[in-house]
Amino acid sequence: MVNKHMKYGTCVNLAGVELKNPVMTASGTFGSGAEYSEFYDLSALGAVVTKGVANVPWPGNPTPRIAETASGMLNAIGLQNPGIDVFIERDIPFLRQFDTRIVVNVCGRTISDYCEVVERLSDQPVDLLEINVSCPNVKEGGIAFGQKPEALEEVTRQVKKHAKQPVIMKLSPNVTSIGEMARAAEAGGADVLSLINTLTGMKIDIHKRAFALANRTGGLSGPAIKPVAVRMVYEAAQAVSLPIIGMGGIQNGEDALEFILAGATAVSVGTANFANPCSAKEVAEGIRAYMEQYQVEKIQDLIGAVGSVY
Amino acid sequence: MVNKHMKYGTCVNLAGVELKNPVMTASGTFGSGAEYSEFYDLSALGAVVTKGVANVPWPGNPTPRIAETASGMLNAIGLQNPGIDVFIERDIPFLRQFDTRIVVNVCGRTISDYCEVVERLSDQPVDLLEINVSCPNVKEGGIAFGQKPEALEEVTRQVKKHAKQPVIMKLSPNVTSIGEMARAAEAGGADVLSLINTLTGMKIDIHKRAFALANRTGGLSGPAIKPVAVRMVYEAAQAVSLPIIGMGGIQNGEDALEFILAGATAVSVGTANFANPCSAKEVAEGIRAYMEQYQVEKIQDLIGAVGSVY
Amino acid sequence: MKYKETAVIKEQRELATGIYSMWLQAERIAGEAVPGQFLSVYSRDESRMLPRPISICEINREQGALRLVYRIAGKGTLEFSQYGPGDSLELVGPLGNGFPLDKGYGKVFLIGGGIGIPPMVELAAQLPGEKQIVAGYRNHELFLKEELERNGSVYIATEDGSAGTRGNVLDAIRKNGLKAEAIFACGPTPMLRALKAYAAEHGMDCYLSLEERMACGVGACLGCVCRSMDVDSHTYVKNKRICKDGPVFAAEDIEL
Amino acid sequence: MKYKETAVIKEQRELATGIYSMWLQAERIAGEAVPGQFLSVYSRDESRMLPRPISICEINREQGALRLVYRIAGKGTLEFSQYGPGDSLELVGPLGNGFPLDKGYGKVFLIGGGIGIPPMVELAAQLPGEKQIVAGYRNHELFLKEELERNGSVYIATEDGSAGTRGNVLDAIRKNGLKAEAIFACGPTPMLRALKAYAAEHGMDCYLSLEERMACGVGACLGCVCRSMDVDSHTYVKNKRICKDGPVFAAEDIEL
Ligand SMILES: Cc1cc2nc3c(=O)[nH]c(=O)nc-3n(C[C@H](O)[C@H](O)[C@H](O)COP(=O)(O)OP(=O)(O)OC[C@H]3O[C@@H](n4cnc5c(N)ncnc54)[C@H](O)[C@@H]3O)c2cc1C
Ligand SMILES: Cc1cc2nc3c(=O)[nH]c(=O)nc-3n(C[C@H](O)[C@H](O)[C@H](O)COP(=O)(O)OP(=O)(O)OC[C@H]3O[C@@H](n4cnc5c(N)ncnc54)[C@H](O)[C@@H]3O)c2cc1C
Ligand SMILES: Cc1cc2nc3c(=O)[nH]c(=O)nc-3n(C[C@H](O)[C@H](O)[C@H](O)COP(=O)(O)O)c2cc1C
Ligand SMILES: Cc1cc2nc3c(=O)[nH]c(=O)nc-3n(C[C@H](O)[C@H](O)[C@H](O)COP(=O)(O)O)c2cc1C
Ligand code: FES
Ligand code: FES
Repeated sequence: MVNKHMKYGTCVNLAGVELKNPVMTASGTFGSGAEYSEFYDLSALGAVVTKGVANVPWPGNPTPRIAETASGMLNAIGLQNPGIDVFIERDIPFLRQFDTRIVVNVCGRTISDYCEVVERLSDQPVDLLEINVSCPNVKEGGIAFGQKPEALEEVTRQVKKHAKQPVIMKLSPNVTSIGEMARAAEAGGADVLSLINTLTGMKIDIHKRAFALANRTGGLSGPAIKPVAVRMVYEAAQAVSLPIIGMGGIQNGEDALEFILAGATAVSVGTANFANPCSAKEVAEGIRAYMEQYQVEKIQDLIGAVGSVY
Repeated sequence: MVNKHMKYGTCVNLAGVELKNPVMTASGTFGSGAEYSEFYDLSALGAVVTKGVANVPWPGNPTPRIAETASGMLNAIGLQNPGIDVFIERDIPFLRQFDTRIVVNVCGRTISDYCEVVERLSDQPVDLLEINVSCPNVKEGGIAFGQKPEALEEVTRQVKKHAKQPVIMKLSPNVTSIGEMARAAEAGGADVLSLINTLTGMKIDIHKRAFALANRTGGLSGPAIKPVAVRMVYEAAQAVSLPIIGMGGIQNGEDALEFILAGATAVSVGTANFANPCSAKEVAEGIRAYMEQYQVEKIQDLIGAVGSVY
Repeated sequence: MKYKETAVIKEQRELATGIYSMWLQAERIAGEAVPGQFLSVYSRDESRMLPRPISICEINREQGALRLVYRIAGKGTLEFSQYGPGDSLELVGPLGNGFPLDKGYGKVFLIGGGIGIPPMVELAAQLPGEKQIVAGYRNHELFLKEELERNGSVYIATEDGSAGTRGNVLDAIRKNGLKAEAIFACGPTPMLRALKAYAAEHGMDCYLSLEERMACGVGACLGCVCRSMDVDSHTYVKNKRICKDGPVFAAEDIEL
Repeated sequence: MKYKETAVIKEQRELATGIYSMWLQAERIAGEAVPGQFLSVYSRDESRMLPRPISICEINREQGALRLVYRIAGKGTLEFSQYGPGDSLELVGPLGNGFPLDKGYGKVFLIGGGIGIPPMVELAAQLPGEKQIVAGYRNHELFLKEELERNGSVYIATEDGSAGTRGNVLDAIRKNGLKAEAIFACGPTPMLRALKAYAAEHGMDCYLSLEERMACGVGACLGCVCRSMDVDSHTYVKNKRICKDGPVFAAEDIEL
């Protein structure tokens, strides 16, 4: 039986926005929720994070866009998206049907692209904005802003000027020092950080002697990258005092708890959705089961609670 | 039947040193060969690369030093090694019994540590020196030199001054731009590059709420990191004209061929030795089988031969 | 509806070299599947996360069973081939749109090339009209030929000439002087491309089942798109999702 | 010699809740193994690369067979438990040094705690002298008790008091007033630590089998070291490799 404490113990707060539980979906792996709502009620989730949306439609990269790798995958979708107009008209109303928070992931080629989307969303019933400055699959914009501290600070500052909702800056793991990047985003005024986006990778088809992806490189995600992601979440949490959304290879409640113990306030489930369409819901259930097993009254007691026993 | 061409087709040349085939062992995963020589004749390999050796013995890190992760592992050995004296007395004579090249991996805390070891090796029957400026598991030295282009260039230049054998600089993947690092090593006078060393990672034991490794962080290796490694080898090969030794997750001939097609002249087998003590030998056999299947007369025809078919 | 279902293998056997047939007990999926749809089949090996898309070959709705016929193409399908009766597999399906069954054609071609043959079995069973089934094989191992003969007249082409017409499916059509109002096809891209041209030339309707690397299989990741003539329903950029808007498309609607 | 060998499972059964016994056909390894050595057992699931070190419980040299008894501790051992007769497993072994058999003690303690009990079975069979075997269990599920009784007098301790002495192995020794010249033990670190202290106090020789996370299992990676009193043969820094220099150490030679 779930007692009263347990019932309320999974709430977390991201820059003033309360989530019923810390489980979100990772941008780009969950569309705007429609496809997975055929498998379960999205109200089971703390938040749905949408696929990146730009000011205008983007067609994305040529195919093949997907390749499997050991305990992971590469993708080079290239941020195909319908643009903010269709998004506002179709995807936001769809998501409002559910009792879950709405986080819109924003992509752009220039700072003004980001600001334009953010402004268009200002009067929309959206809870949080996630700024993707870390997509390795598009030439301009994307990762360029996510690999230089000064550029990251600047884009954060500009976006913050135009944003009505709290801003999550999504960091790239393809950097020498994640702590430095986290501090840059904090200096620019970010409300929340999310990490990690994908690691840039490549696969070669040795029989065709050709790149497995048309785009040559793609973003590596899935359990393969989890150790890198947990380390970066830990380092970011040591570097800044902002709440952090941790992701990278989360498949079950145990994986999520590693991130929470490392310092994440919330977590996102990405590639695991492809391996099991009910993953995100099961991650939330797994966290609850752990809390019951160890009699953890509130999840806050676990955030950053890793210690040394050696 | 192996024809004459096939017989000689696997030779590769690293800065004037000819290897009978492109397969080497990755430093730290193969000791100095003694343990694996119980499973097969080391003469089957192009070269044996030893565990990192310093000027004096290092005790390494406390245990646990090892943790398994999805399709990979974390290690935080911390460069335990007997120091150059024991090494010269014991390990080099052992390796000379085999018809294979000897590559000594050198570690240090300061530039003068590196130079001291390199000098001690100058009159030794060693074919190549590999300078590890990318170990994530020791506080000073190690990775510090491997994450800043200026520091890397400087350590390379100093080591080159003292080295009698050709110098391989081993690069860290924990950087924003591997191309920039490759160019820095080239500018410092490196003869060969090897990459990748491990990605810094972390695992948390959620039941103990403690770091799985006593050192907190460790180096991620194994098939999980292969896509990152292939991408970095490709980028380094585009950035410089030095020969490259590729590694990261190689388990079989097919994996090795991805690296060769991406631009590697030779490859190293690391973590796979733990999953199968005969791995390195089987990688060499797998490369030969591929060359026969596709009638490749010499392996040089495959180096960097990846193209686009889309 | 799409279901995530744990299916139990009822029968598994090798039909031809490297080609396996598997009957699965999967009530919910079998209850709704239509010809031309496919399933996401999951590896048990945890190093392989992505589903393998496999077309439905036969549906036995009464018994709640489905038949898959697949070729060993890599480690995932190799793994599947090692399971036997009583073993279970995770499935998601039925996925995609399937072939149109209600166009009222009098005489049609059902064309399968290689591992594109399996979906033609259930299609032949359910599609009304006179069916001329043209199957292109590599050699004399004519897997599923008997099943195809149950619901139409079967014409064979083999690459090595060891059975039927030597050559490809179009060679078999020409050699046998066959005619039809429409084409329903599945097979390798070069074959589909040739059929698209053939259909255009002869003023025929043409429905093709396409393939692309997939991740989600349900339309969420935008991994499996093909270029389309019309704007797509997701992004409005003429990028249809093969897993969701397909895998079957009218030939004139897509670039090949 | 160490061998890489594909072993075939001859028998697998659950001895107690979550504790499995497996007989493996592995001629070459069985031909050379001695009590206290262990094997590297490999997962077939490719996401798990590292071997699972498992002690040898029994050796049947004539039949070329080995017995392993293991507890389901995680995904690797769970996987092993799902295999049955005829399935195969990749092994490397025999590994490590084993217990010393030639010290000529008249009367010894063989002490196993929990999943440290299995190696005591073969040790009891091969070690000369009078053997008092003390086995510490969690509860009344006294797995391997009969096998132990074949070669010595067995004393039981259980944590919950459901059989033998309530408490740990030292409680059982004290309660039964047992005495011996030497200790041979395997079990959880707190137990080994207590035995080391007990042996020192009573002037007994003491041999302990240690555990640590392993990668190579053969002495190459330096992953599994323990702090030792003497310099080690590899690095000369007092870091002995449990997989190679152990797993059995004289208690006074190592820090615990
Ligand atoms: C809609 C659809 C229906 C299909 N129906 C059938 C069928 O009925 N019978 C059959 O034998 N095959 C079918 N295929 C092809 C089948 O999906 C692949 O052969 C299979 O995924 C290969 O997996 P593997 O692990 O054996 O090979 P690997 O090459 O090891 O697979 C690696 C990755 O590539 C993907 N992949 C490999 N080949 C293909 C391919 N041709 N198309 C799409 N993804 C691929 C895999 O799904 C996996 O993610 C179909 C493909 C699609 C898209
Ligand atoms: C020399 C030696 C002998 C052993 N003999 C036995 C035996 O006879 N019977 C038995 O049941 N167990 C024995 N163990 C413990 C056994 O190796 C672990 O329980 C097992 O590896 C757990 O694997 P897993 O995949 O089920 O667990 P997981 O926790 O999923 O394993 C993850 C990783 O941690 C390692 N690991 C986990 N627990 C241990 C542990 N206690 N010691 C070392 N590595 C560990 C695994 O090998 C693997 O690399 C022995 C350990 C050692 C070192
Ligand atoms: C197919 C795919 C598409 C993605 N698209 C986006 C995107 O549009 N915006 C973004 O910020 N991240 C995107 N990502 C990155 C994920 O949100 C996430 O950061 C990453 O995949 C790591 O988490 P995972 O291992 O759980 O998938 C995408 C990832 C995948 C696999
Ligand atoms: C246990 C272990 C110890 C290592 N020790 C060293 C070392 O001493 N020096 C070094 O340059 N690299 C060291 N490495 C890194 C490897 O040489 C290699 O760069 C890395 O593991 C990637 O290859 P892999 O995935 O094939 O293991 C070590 C790796 C492992 C797993
Ligand atoms: S596979 Fe994800 S959209 Fe088709
Ligand atoms: S496990 Fe590698 S040295 Fe012991």
